[in-house]
Amino acid sequence: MQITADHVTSFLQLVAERVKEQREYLTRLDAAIGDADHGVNLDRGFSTVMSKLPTATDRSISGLLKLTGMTLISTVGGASGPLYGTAFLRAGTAIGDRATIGAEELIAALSAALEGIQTRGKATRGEKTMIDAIAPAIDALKEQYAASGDLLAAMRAAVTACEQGMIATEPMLATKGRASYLGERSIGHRDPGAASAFLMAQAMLATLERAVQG
Amino acid sequence: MQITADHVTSFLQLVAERVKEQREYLTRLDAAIGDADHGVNLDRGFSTVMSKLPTATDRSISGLLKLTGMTLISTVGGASGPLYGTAFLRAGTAIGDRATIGAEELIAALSAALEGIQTRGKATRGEKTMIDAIAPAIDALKEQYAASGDLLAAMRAAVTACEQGMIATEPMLATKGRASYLGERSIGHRDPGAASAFLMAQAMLATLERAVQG
Amino acid sequence: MKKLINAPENVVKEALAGMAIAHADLIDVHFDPDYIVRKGAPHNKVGVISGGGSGHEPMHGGFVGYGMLDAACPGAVFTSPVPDQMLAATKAVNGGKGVLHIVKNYTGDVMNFEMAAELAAAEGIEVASVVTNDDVAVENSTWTAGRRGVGVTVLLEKIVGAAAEAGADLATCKAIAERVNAHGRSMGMALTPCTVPQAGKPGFELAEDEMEVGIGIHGEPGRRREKLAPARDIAEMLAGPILDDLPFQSGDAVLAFVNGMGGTPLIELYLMYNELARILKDRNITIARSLVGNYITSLEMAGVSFTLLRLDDEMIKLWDAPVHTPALRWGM
Amino acid sequence: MKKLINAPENVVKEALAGMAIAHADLIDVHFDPDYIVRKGAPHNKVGVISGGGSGHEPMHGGFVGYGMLDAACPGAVFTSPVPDQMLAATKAVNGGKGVLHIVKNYTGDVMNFEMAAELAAAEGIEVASVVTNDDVAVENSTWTAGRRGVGVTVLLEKIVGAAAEAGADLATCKAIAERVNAHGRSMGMALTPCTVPQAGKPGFELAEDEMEVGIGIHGEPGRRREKLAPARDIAEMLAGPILDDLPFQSGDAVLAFVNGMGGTPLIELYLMYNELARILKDRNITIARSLVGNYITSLEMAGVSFTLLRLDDEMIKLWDAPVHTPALRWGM
Ligand SMILES: Nc1ncnc2c1ncn2[C@@H]1O[C@H](COP(=O)(O)OP(=O)(O)O)[C@@H](O)[C@H]1O
Ligand SMILES: Nc1ncnc2c1ncn2[C@@H]1O[C@H](COP(=O)(O)OP(=O)(O)O)[C@@H](O)[C@H]1O
Ligand SMILES: [Mg+2]
Ligand SMILES: [Mg+2]
Ligand SMILES: [Mg+2]
Ligand SMILES: [Mg+2]
Repeated sequence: MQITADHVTSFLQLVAERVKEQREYLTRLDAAIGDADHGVNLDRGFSTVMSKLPTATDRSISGLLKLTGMTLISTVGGASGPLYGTAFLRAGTAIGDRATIGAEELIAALSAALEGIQTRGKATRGEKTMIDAIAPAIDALKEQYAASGDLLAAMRAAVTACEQGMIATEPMLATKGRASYLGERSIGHRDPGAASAFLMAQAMLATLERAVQG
Repeated sequence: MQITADHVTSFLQLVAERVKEQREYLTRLDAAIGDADHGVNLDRGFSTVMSKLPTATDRSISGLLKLTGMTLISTVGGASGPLYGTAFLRAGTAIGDRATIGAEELIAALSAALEGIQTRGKATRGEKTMIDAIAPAIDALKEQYAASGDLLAAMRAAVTACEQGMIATEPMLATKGRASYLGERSIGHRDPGAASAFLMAQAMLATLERAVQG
Repeated sequence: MKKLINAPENVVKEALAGMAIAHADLIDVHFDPDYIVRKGAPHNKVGVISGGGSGHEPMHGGFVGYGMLDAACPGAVFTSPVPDQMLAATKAVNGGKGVLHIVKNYTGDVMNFEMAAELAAAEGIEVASVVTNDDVAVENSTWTAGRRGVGVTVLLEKIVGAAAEAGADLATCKAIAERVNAHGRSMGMALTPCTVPQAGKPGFELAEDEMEVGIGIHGEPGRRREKLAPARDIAEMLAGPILDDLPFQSGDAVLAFVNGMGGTPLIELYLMYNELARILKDRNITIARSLVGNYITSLEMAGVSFTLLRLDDEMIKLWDAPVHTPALRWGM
Repeated sequence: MKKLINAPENVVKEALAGMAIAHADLIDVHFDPDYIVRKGAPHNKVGVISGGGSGHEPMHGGFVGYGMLDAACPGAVFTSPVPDQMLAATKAVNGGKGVLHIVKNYTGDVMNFEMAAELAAAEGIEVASVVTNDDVAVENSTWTAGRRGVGVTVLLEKIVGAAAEAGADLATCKAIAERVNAHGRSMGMALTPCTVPQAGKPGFELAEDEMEVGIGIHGEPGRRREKLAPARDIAEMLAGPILDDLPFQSGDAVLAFVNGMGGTPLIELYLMYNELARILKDRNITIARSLVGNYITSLEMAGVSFTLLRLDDEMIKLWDAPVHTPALRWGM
């Protein structure tokens, strides 16, 4: 299957909806080990993305992703704004002027996104951040796709890995971001950024599933 | 019977004890329609009186009462400090240099005390203040003493009238003091100054009873 | 009760000790009787003193210094100070030109200041008094204790302090003080109660969706309890009675004072100021000067009061004059 | 949630609107992107800007004016501002001598300021940055996000602002800023949590007899939860780690800054200052300057932080230099 700009739009809409739904949940997670704004931050960002989509001039995949990245950077603030913003920008850049993309390009774009997050935030795995959900997901995606050649199946594996990665942040001691200030007290809480990353992974899978069915 | 300076000392000790015991009660009454300090104010005042008594140079009845009045004025503050302070000063002045006093002098001293409160605070009966407990008590004392010539019996009647006067402040609308700011909302609450006045009346009766027994 | 204190009965003295060290360049603190006095007192001018219960910080002690108060007498928390304090302060600041007592209209304050004034007069010191009573929440009638003195007190202390600093005599200072009091009105509300340290329990209880409207500054309940409302409605509730009472009129120039009750963050005070500015604009009243912050407080109470003072040119000049105190400072 | 607000999502903008009217003589407020800029910008000097989440008022907007900041960028409550704001503010204050960014060490703030600095540099503006990280509650290690920037930020903005006002060049301003940061240490505690308006619920829950020690300024829990203690013990808990860390030594002269978290009344802050002064005296450390009040806050949180800055002569001179902002003013 080929992923089109319409699929990307659907994905963004789904993320915006899910972020709005999960706003309190994400904020509550952030209250426990951060400053109680993660859900509110992302909701502000993706709501603005939604308001900008209808009048976007560059409606290519890369155009939409870059618009999303720029908008997140300009409206989210905090740590997650530059991180997710950079991720979308890098993904857009990786895709370039392709009108549609296949599995390989999708995997490359997601890898570029993760690299962007790592460059910007200077965190590695195991520091109790969104990276602990995103990195295993991309690993699983690559492996499963290499093994099966089935993108949908690979994405399902990725979402499972993402969820496991998110859950695995709970016993971790935070050493990056705001949660690191809590030291030992950060242990036992789920990282909010890992939770929002999982939510985006789920949205990506749902979009692919619909695309395959529809 | 004759009242001596030792009786006055016992009375002051009893008041100081009862005020300390009833500190929270008086303060709670004041919290409802005032500023939550009446019990604390009086306790500060009478504790200081207690600390000064042992070294008082003028140990006459009037000397002790004036020392109490001056100490209350200098340590209580608020509305009750000048009012009770003036009351004790006036009582002391009324008694003059008598070494002991009888019923008539006691009644005259208490009347002078009430007059002092009225001159200083410019309140009359029915305004929901300590006057509503003190004035009926002195009326009853005078009447019963005139009728029976029995000071102890008259003081019992005075305490009963004082209690009724205190209770009668509950339905009143305050028009003097801090409670007056509450307007209609002052209705339904007992006046803290009336309650402290009742406590002093009880202490006076208890002192007399002990004096008669002892 | 959650407070940064050692023992409830020592709060006032320990805070005074802290003030004395923090502002050693401006003030001296005298203990037993307690009063805060301007460095170098007495000065060759009318002495201006005030006082009242503690718990309203920075009022009054934070207003002692050049161009404002010469001394302040802090009572126990929410309890008027005793005459000994005002007498000692009056003597300390008397430079031979007399002393003005600024008294907020509360029975206790009025009586204690009266007694002090009598004692000072007996010692040959000329004393004049002004009683502030600007709280429109309370009915002003000969049958009541009258209106409470609240926010206007702060403005009056600054304006009269400047007049005294400039050499005005006692009668003039008193006249200016009375003019300020006559042209100022206030009203306040509370979102939360406060706890007198020695009482240990809040003065009242409020549900999550309730507020008290028409409060004073002693942690007492207000004139009425209402459902919590948006800032714009609260602003109307406070500004309406103030504007109608004087009444303030189209074309008036005012000093707009938005005061926090102690536990209200500045972000909310500026938001309330924005609402007040809108209301004044609608009525064509000009804000010529403003003051936003926690200046006359009730311990940790969350809430706000509005004060409007109708200004004339002399008041503006005196307001703008240099002042250097712990809590208000400009022009030097 | 009890707040004087209209809608949670409009709190920041409405408070900014109020500030703009209340301080129209000092500042202009620009919306979308939001920033507060000193009247008459750009000036012929190094521009000094800062920014951070809202909810810390008066920081940073209250420090815009003569002798301190040229602009401040307020983010959403407790959320770092976005690069658009810092870029616009940088352009607005650039008088050709470069712009200093004062950044508190939080991942979000650092990243957003970094992006803005890159963008400004791309437009040919010389930008230097200083990151404050004075919070001794947090371990400073290459394996962590490092220490948080807290109270020292206020002192640094005043001192560097004075240097820029006096004509210091960008490199000198940056060097002074780094020296101030290197010589300052802070630690804070909370008696109560605070509620982010859009979250609607407090950041943590505390029992009546508990406190959080080692908090930051974002309503987050601290390093540890402890039983409520008397003021003197709390003062030791905060001052001890500060004094040992630099370390401050016998004979040092310091600026002692006792800061309220927003909901703490001044009476408690002076009482805490008294405790701090006692501790410093015992260690033979001289308080050469002090600051007591709510300057870097966490909404309505009750609590206190101590900041000590080891002073040298130049810092004292710059601290004493005239400043005229909404929240700090002297010498003019
Ligand atoms: N250096 C970093 N690298 C990667 N992710 C990070 C880093 N710092 C923080 N995060 C992520 O950002 C999330 C917090 O985002 P958010 O609450 O929006 O910002 P802030 O922490 O500034 O309030 C954390 O849960 C974590 O997943
Ligand atoms: N004008 C007055 N005349 C007589 N009693 C008064 C007057 N004003 C107040 N009181 C009495 O004083 C009591 C309050 O005393 P207290 O709480 O110590 O002082 P404050 O009201 O200044 O806080 C009231 O309950 C009332 O009985
Ligand atoms: Mg957060
Ligand atoms: Mg009282
Ligand atoms: Mg009182
Ligand atoms: Mg944040």
